[in-house]
Amino acid sequence: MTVLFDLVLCALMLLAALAAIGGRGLFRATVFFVAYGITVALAWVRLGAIDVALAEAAIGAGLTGLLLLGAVARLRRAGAPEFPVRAGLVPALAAAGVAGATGWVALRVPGAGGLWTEAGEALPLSGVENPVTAVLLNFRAWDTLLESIVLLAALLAVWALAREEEWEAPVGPPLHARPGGVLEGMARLLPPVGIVVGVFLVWAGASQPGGAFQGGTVLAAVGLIAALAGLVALPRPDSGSWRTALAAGPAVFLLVGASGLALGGLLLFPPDWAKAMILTVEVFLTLSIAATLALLVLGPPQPRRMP
Amino acid sequence: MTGEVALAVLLLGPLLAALGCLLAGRQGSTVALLALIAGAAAVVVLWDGMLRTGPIEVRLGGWGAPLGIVLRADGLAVGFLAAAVVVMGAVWAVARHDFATPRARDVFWPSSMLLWGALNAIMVSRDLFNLYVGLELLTLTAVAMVALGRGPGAIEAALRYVLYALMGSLVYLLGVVLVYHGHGTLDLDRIAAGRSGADALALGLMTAGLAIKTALFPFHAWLPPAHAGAPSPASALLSALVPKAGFVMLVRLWFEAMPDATPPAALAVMAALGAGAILHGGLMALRQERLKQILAYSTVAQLGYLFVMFPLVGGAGAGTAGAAEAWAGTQIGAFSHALAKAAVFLCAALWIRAIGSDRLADLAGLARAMPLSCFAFGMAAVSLMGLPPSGGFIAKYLVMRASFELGLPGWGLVLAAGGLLAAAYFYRPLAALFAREPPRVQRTPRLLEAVPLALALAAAALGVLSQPAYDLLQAGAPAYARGIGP
Amino acid sequence: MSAIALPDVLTIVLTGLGLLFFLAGTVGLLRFPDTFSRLHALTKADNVGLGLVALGVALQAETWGQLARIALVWVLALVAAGLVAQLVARAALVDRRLRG
Amino acid sequence: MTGSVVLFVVTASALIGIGLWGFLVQAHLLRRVLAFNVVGSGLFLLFGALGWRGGGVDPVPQALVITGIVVALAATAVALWLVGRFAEETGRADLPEDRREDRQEKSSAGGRP
Repeated sequence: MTVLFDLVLCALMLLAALAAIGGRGLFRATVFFVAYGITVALAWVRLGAIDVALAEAAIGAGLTGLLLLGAVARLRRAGAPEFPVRAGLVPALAAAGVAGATGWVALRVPGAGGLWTEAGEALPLSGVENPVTAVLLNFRAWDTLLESIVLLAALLAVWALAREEEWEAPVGPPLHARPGGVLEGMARLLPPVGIVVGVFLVWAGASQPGGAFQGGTVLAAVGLIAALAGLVALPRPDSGSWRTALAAGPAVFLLVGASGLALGGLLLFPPDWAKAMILTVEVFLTLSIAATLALLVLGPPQPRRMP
Repeated sequence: MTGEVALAVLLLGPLLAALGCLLAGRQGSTVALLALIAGAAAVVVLWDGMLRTGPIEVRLGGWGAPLGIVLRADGLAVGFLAAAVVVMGAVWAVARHDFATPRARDVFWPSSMLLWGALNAIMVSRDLFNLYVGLELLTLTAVAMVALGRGPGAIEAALRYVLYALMGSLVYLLGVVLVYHGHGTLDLDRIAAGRSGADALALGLMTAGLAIKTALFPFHAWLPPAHAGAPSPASALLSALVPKAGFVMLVRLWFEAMPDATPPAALAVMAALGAGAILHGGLMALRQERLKQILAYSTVAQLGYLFVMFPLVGGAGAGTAGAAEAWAGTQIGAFSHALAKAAVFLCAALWIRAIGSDRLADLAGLARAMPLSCFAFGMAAVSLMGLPPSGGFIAKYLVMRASFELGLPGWGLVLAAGGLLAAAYFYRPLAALFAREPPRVQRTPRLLEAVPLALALAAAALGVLSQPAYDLLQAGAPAYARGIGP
Repeated sequence: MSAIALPDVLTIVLTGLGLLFFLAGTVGLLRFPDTFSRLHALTKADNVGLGLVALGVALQAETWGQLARIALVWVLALVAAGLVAQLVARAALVDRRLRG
Repeated sequence: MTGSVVLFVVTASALIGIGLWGFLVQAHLLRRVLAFNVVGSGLFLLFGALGWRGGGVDPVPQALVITGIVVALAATAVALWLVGRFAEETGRADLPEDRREDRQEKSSAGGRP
């Protein structure tokens, strides 16, 4: 019975992907992409990887879809022409070749069983109960630290796109929310719920599915609603407080990692202090991730031209 | 223990400095200077520790492979860490005056520190996925620098760069997924210990992805506009350091992680692509009108040199003395290219600030007004051509001798042809610089001109004093690189 | 078939009904001529459909925590659907007035 | 491997193929970034499906996929803002080498990857 459900889900995924890539209009392609992202998140739920399903839905479908929608609007404002999908035999053969070879090798070669046992044995020493959080913030903390720096590097690349004279202007698109309108009502109602859900996700990350990235994304979404509704002043790239928020997470992670040197090893979390150190890092990391993701969506400072 | 502290300074230092630069704003360059001084000291400590006790290995978080990430500073890594610090220091000296506007300053200094940190992380990492995240950080900082360029094509160059880089990293990641499926681990040494049916496809995918990131011919289309479009000090970083990360990863994958998955035909294909890069880059450089475009295509060609060693080190020649020579020669060539290419791009930076353009016609007779930087350009060009006395010459000599010893003279001739082409495309700028007419030029402080000169002299010194570099490379080099049988 | 427990029967019936409403909403989306009637169909049918499905799933919930979460999902979906429908309608109005 | 995991492995490979085809053949830059994301999510799904055992997925691939999703978002954001800025400056949404009318008179030496 469940294989039937998976069959339908996989068919939905493939159809949504084809529609997203081959779709006629750009807006239609983006909408299908978000739908595709949701079906992939469902596939992760079917595989039993709830943490990844949360991340895929929040970041893969949600934020990426938001960025795509923003880009479609900007392209339309810039008057860039849309043109139909082009067919091509050679690229099709190349793509089919890579995909076919990958699928064939993945199915034919017996798996080496992965790191289930090692992760299981080391979990009690990691200071958290959720194995995924243990891998992210203890066993492979160096990856996660570099990843939070990658977000900052991406933001710097996006800010580099601002024109020289716009550097003092606030980031984000020109706002046209009616004061006291529906969007402002929404911006007053949703943030409290969003903050509770976001903080819960981060706190639960230690023992159940959740974590800094999933929680940070929810908080970023809440911040965006408040900013687009005009409740929160749009930040400027040179504002000290926002830069501190951006740098706080990676900085704390670096300092905690460096403190490990005194305890006998780089990025070492001794078992009895591990939970406290990981939670401290996670709190600041969530703050920075939320700020960086929101600013990534708002984009470089843009001139205040009226719509 | 001091080795681990030095490694920590080199890995966490640049990242902390980047955050410092972001918060410091105007004092960004001073924060960067402090990080560079600490980094230089750490490299000296590592170099010394390396020679005495061999490679320094750090098991992050105490976990070790396969669960945790292992870092190892071997000869190759320390060599590139040293080259990176020297190039970063030189770029700092020249760029201090360049990025005056708040936008340029607040993006360049944090990005340059992140680029340096990412490069250090890639050179010492022994974990495939950690290498992926490091490579992605390196790429995004490089794209930020290209986007800083004020020229008309800067945005288009940055966009093409990001598109190529996106697909390159995904194709690499697909290879990593297959390796994890087959071996159950991501650590290079544990992968070398095991065998898996997926190795051939995985190595092919990872190589294709890294070839795009290293701009190996025919995937080089993004490099020339990006390196010509970026601000000159940034171009020095991009050309001298960024492609080397992809190259080092390829070397580790082909010769340390999966030596058995590399048939002689595949090795020959890599060298053939390298030869293609040398010829295509050289010929295209001959047809460019602007100095930075010539230098960018020169990078495409010089990257080709690095891949000629593949059939000599792997395949039939594996484990012989000739293979060790080819390997050591190529790495010394990579170090000297980093120094020399940074020198010529910094010269370009000084000239563009002095006369406002890098067109060959406008450079006429510049040597009379700025003799020091023109001499530095000449010295660096000598190294890039591979003429004595320079690191480039030693590298070419070692690899050519190895190719003759191993009975594959064809690749040696390719290097010779590359040297001739380099001489050809460097002749026109040199002729313009040392032409007769005196140009009108704004005073550039002599001290600034000494910076590229120092780099060019370092590249030349690498030729004369190549023994320390050779010893460094041998200390902690894997078996294939020491002429000991696999 | 062995006797299915009452809550399971109710769950199947409720989710089935809910899907019917979703189907009606989708048909409305495809068939109706202009934006406003489509919005009308979507918000009405889909919200009732979601309510029924939520009720059906709520019967399977073991702990109060799960029940609260299902209720939260339903309330949030209702609020979001209502507000977004308002915004889309306003945008359509502005768009129509601009295009005359 | 039970049936449904084989199904996910096959679907993931197909998604990689669809995305790669979309990236190589499309000229419109936004569609190419979208295709990049399809390849990314397909690749991560393959990573998770191959790590499936008993009731769940091996925690290490899960953590790596979460890291990969965030890195892919960072790269996508940079790419999309570059596309927007490129369109504002040139009024076009495709790179010069991909434009249909340019391809006729220029024999595409070297070709695209």
